[in-house]
Amino acid sequence: MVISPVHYIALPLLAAFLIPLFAKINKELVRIIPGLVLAYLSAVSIVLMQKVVNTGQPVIETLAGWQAPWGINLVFSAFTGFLATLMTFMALLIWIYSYRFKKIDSEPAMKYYILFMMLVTGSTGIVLTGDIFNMFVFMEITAIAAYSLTAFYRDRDGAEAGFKYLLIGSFASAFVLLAILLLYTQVGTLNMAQIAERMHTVPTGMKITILVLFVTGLGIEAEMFPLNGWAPDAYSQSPGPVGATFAALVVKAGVYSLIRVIFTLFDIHGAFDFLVIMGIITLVISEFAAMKQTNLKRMLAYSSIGQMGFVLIAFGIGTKEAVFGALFLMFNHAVIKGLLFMSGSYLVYNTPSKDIKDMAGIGRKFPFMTFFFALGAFAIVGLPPFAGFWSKLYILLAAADEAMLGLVAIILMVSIVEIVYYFRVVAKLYWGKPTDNEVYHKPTFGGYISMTILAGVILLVGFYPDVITGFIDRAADTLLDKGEYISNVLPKVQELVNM
Amino acid sequence: MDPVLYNKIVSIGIYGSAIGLILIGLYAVLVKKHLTKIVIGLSIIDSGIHLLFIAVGFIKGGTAPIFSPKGIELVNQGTAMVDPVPQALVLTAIVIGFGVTAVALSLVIRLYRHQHTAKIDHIKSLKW
Amino acid sequence: MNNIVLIILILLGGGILSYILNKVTPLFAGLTAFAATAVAAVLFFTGLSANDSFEFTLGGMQLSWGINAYSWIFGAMVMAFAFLALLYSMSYMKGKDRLGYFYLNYSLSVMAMMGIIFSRDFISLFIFWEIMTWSSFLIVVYQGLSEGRVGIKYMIFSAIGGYAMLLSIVFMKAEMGSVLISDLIANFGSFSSGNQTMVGILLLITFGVKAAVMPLHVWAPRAYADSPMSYTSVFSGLLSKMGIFGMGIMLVSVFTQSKGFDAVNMYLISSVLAWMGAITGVMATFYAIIQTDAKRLLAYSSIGQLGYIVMGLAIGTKLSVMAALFLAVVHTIFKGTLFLVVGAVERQAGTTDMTKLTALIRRMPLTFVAALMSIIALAGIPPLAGFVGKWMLYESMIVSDHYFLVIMAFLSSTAAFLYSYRFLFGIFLGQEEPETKDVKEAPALMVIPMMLLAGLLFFLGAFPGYLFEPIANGMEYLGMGHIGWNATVLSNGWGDHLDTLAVVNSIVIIFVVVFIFLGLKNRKKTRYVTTKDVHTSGEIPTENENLTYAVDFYKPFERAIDPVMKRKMDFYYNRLGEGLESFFNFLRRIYTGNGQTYAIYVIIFLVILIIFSKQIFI
Amino acid sequence: MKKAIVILLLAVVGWVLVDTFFQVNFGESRLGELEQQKTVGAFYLNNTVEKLTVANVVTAIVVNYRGFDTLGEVTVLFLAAAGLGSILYRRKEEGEHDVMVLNNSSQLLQTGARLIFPAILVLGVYVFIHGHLTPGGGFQGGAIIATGFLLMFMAYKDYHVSHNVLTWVESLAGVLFVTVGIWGLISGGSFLENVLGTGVLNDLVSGGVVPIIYIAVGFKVAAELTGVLETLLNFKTKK
Repeated sequence: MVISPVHYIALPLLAAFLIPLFAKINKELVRIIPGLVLAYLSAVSIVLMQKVVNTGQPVIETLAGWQAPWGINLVFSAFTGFLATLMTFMALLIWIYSYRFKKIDSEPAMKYYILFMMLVTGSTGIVLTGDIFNMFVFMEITAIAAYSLTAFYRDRDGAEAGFKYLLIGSFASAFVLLAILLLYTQVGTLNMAQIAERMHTVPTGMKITILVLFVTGLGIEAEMFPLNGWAPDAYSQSPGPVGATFAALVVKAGVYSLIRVIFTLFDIHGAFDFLVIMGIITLVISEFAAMKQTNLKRMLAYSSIGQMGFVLIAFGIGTKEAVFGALFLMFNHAVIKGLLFMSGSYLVYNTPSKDIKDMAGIGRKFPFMTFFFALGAFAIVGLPPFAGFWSKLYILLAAADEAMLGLVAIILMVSIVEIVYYFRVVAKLYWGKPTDNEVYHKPTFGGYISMTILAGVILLVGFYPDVITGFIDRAADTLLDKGEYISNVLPKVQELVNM
Repeated sequence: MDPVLYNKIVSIGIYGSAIGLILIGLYAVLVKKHLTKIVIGLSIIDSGIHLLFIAVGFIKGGTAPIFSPKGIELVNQGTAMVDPVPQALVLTAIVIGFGVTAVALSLVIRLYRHQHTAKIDHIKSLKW
Repeated sequence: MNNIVLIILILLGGGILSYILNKVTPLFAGLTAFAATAVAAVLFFTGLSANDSFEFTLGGMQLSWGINAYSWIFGAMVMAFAFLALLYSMSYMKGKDRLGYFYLNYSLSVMAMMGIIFSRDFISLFIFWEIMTWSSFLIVVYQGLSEGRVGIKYMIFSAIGGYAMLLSIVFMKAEMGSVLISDLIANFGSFSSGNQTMVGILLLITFGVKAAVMPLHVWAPRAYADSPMSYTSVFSGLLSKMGIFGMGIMLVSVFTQSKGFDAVNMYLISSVLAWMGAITGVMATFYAIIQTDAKRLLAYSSIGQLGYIVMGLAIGTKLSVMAALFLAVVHTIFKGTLFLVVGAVERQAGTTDMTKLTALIRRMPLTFVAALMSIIALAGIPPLAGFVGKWMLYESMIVSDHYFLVIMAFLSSTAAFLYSYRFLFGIFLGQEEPETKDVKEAPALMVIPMMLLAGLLFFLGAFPGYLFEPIANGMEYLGMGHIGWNATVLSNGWGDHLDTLAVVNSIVIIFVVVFIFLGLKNRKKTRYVTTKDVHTSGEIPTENENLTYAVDFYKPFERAIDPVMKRKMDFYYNRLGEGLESFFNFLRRIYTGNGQTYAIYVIIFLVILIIFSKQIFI
Repeated sequence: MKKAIVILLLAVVGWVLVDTFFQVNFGESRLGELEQQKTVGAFYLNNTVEKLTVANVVTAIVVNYRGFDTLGEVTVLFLAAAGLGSILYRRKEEGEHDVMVLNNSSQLLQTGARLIFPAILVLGVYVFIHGHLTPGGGFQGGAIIATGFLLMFMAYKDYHVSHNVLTWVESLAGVLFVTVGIWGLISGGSFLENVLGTGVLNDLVSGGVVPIIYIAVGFKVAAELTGVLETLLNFKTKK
């Protein structure tokens, strides 16, 4: 069997269908199988990435034997491949982290692993697919898994967060569906490359209406203000590993879809400025809102939203350097926020009130968790020499190149706010007066492993960014080269006629 | 009847009712306080969109896209077949809508069991 | 391997290793950090030449490190002082918890300072600058005082400073495609007038924050006082000098040397900065006088002294820059020593409150000698090094017609006598209290660095020329001409000469004579009494009454300056902070918690986009 | 107040939707010519019979051309069932057992349900077996079967479907779907490729793997919908 991008979807699905059966053989298999699948997919990622880098051509997988516009295809290019690889590796680490999750109760554990794996598959599918309706289907897979996982804990707040998420998420799917419908009436195809090719034939008014629907729908997934009311609740109420998955995978997929629509499908330049403006608003408001949070995970959630705003700004600037910075930031954010959520949730588990106030001095009991959290905090606010610094620097340089010094100033001012609330927590964790709390959820061995790996990545990229910049550079090129995307995906004109 | 006018009336009727369903659903979601009604509203929005799909795929005088002996006969007589793609898409969309509704209802049930209320105004312990 | 890289790597590795080894035994943590600093210092003093440089590409940026005559002064200062302070720390920090954490951050901040000094481009300068900031932040919160609020304040100001630099860096990169400091110097003149001002002010804000210049100083007093004293000596002695280091480059090389810099702008910026330095000097000195805590007193005093130095740099004549750099080095030595002294007192006597401490001279004589020497240097009394610096500073101001600044400087240095006296008297002199009876002299590891530094002060007072030489070389590198110097003779603009050696000799002789005379005279008569051994109008004070001499030490003076001090800068910053926070709190109410409201937001967003779609997207 | 604002907002949304959709003429053919096909729909209409030998073009699209979507959609159902299970899951406490929320129904309904239940099942199976020939297919058939179970749930308060059976059915059906896909990948070169002989148009056994997949889908949908109903209608109580 040839290694191809379809493994990303087919194998997890097969595993998901098989897990209930394996559960009847051995309860432990339920935990092991997702890990095996994700480990295999990580290997697949490496092989495919190598292939893409070596040949310089994307790996394009047609499904059901039908060429691009007729059938659905998966595109593993330098850009989508980069994101898919990132997601797979993050998912593998999160699986390691949550291996002992719900170890007492096997029934919810099975559901958890199925839902988690589907969350991963859905996000990866969004990135890999080359078909707009297929993207919608994967969005819904992600969404339903996400709703269920948000409400996973049996307290009522989980259900509340899940319901809000579902309410807003349904809006997202409704708008996206409408947009796809209108798009189909105009261009008569669902393949994204062909849509991009035919987009110039669509009347401007119609084009804009479709774009508005897309932006609203996908903006919800990308946590754009004011569409992100669900996000803080969902992040803060979901189980720790799921919060990490949201930050590392789900949001990335949301941003990806928005970017794909604006960069590849449409040729409207106003959309870029619009992204910058919405990015600024999102960044400013969410960072301000994060300032006064008393719940650690909620604070992290707002910070995540803010970072996504930052990513949108960078994409909106639209130059090669800015896109490069944005992708770098997406990578960093996945790694760093993953680490923050992983270590943060142990801190939260051990604080019955979930209040930052009551976490004072917890560093004495959990030196490693606190260290990881502090490292993540330092990295996410962009202090050198950690990973976050480089992405921030590149984005700022790109903005300055476009003579957007005001934008740079705003970003830096917001960064100060960010520093304040993160450092407040870090200082409190380390040196606050300890309040004694008896509850102990000792971090698992797997937790240590995955957090150590993430911390290592943060330091490595911080000290030597060149390990990753080559891939990101290629990815940025691929995203910006629309013509190449179209010609890669669609067979030559002759073949089209012959079909 | 004048075919142009007829066409117009039909399209107003079909598009209008589908869009009307969407608006009714949106109204229910945005105004109604009861969680179940909100879920129903979401369902109605979905139904409206599904109707729009079918309406867009329709070709005047077209027959179902099935090459049964009858269908082949009709095609040979020059009858058009309607666009099959929206129908296929809507099948997927319906199932997805069903899945979302099921999850929504289960969330409502759980909220009700914990909170003993199903009013959305009372469910806001997560805020700011 | 290149020695520059080696120094950085040794310091970094030493820090990390000591963090790890602390898990084995705390002793190793200190030893490792010490060994690393020692090796780095040896490498620095023996293995570096002006031609050493190291260039590499990181993340697509051309980075370049090197050393020159100007940065050598600061490098030498950092390495020598960090080494001695670390020696002191090993004893001072003994028994405290999380030593690995302390030594890691200590080594990191030393490494960062060396990195700043080595940097030839702004990107590496920024990287090391921020490492310095957060590593020092982590030490400020180390003792867990005031819920980390001091640390946060420090971090906010540092972040403002750091981001000001980042803003100017991205601007530079966009404008001239390079971030090398030498390119900025070469191209600065070609910027438009507005851009020149912007870059200049932004970078001066960055350096001003670290140098604690007046409106940006509010973090400093508490941050200095809250850190462990062995680090505060580095904090006040070295970290603040990094601000001076940067200001030197900006004010001397960039502003003065680049042809085409708008003269009006330059004059404006420089004189504003000089005045800010002067005001800093006066105000901080006043604040220092009214402190009752020795740490706070020294912290304010530090700020005041840095004010002088900034003033000297801003005036920008040959002599004033020289004076400023000289004072910078000397300040590192004496203020570092004083913080070490306070640390020793704190460790031995358990407090630094001057109203509780008395008469430690008999308990800690060696510490007292170190304190005395540094105080003399601080007050600018001959024969110690501080005198030479002040002399040159006054002279330079008079020569360059800054008479008002002279008055300010004179006011503050006179006022500095007040706190110097209070410090010395409050802690070491006066009548003995029973509480301080059991205090012992500090351990040898703490005394040796202090004595070495005090000796250095004396040496520099006698032979200022040994310091003039590197400073003059440095200034030549910056672009100022060569200035005449001699090992023991100061010459001024009027052609007068001051032979420092003669001054030193005569004062030492007088001192020794008086000391012998007094010793002989009072040999038998001295009777030591405690503060409670008094009768006030026939009343015998009770045990718990605080009769220490230092209580209400400068009551009349406090009353006199009260109106000036009433509104602290701090107050306005706090109000601003509170205002912002309540605004943020108001803003986050957008997230009402009601799912339906969020849904309405979505529809509103959609409607706005629809209505303005033409304006937004076309 | 709120209502007025909402109505105003919805008026704008409605106006835009109407305005937009009236540009899409109702009933107009957008398929294009045979040579110059404008939509993929036209391609499907022109090629399905020849290349796949599936009479129902919609089924061909759902199961073959866009079979990947269908796999996703089956997954959505599977997820909804799993999600429901996790959201409503509560460990059975001492002395608790599952109870239907419905009340006991009348004799008439009970008898009628028992009578009609087998017929519903047969209809459902018929619908999904003939998915490639007639309107209908796996989803429709599955839904019909689930309706039959719903009827039984409503009629009999203590009617239970074994969870074990449901799990086996839905898992095996899902596995079958993916396995067919992977079979295509191995022997044909692309996932879900039609690797079987296509047979004669309008025969029951025609269209290669299409009916196999649709039957799997039918079983899966039936099992999952029944499972969802079962979960939603049950709750645990001490009585």
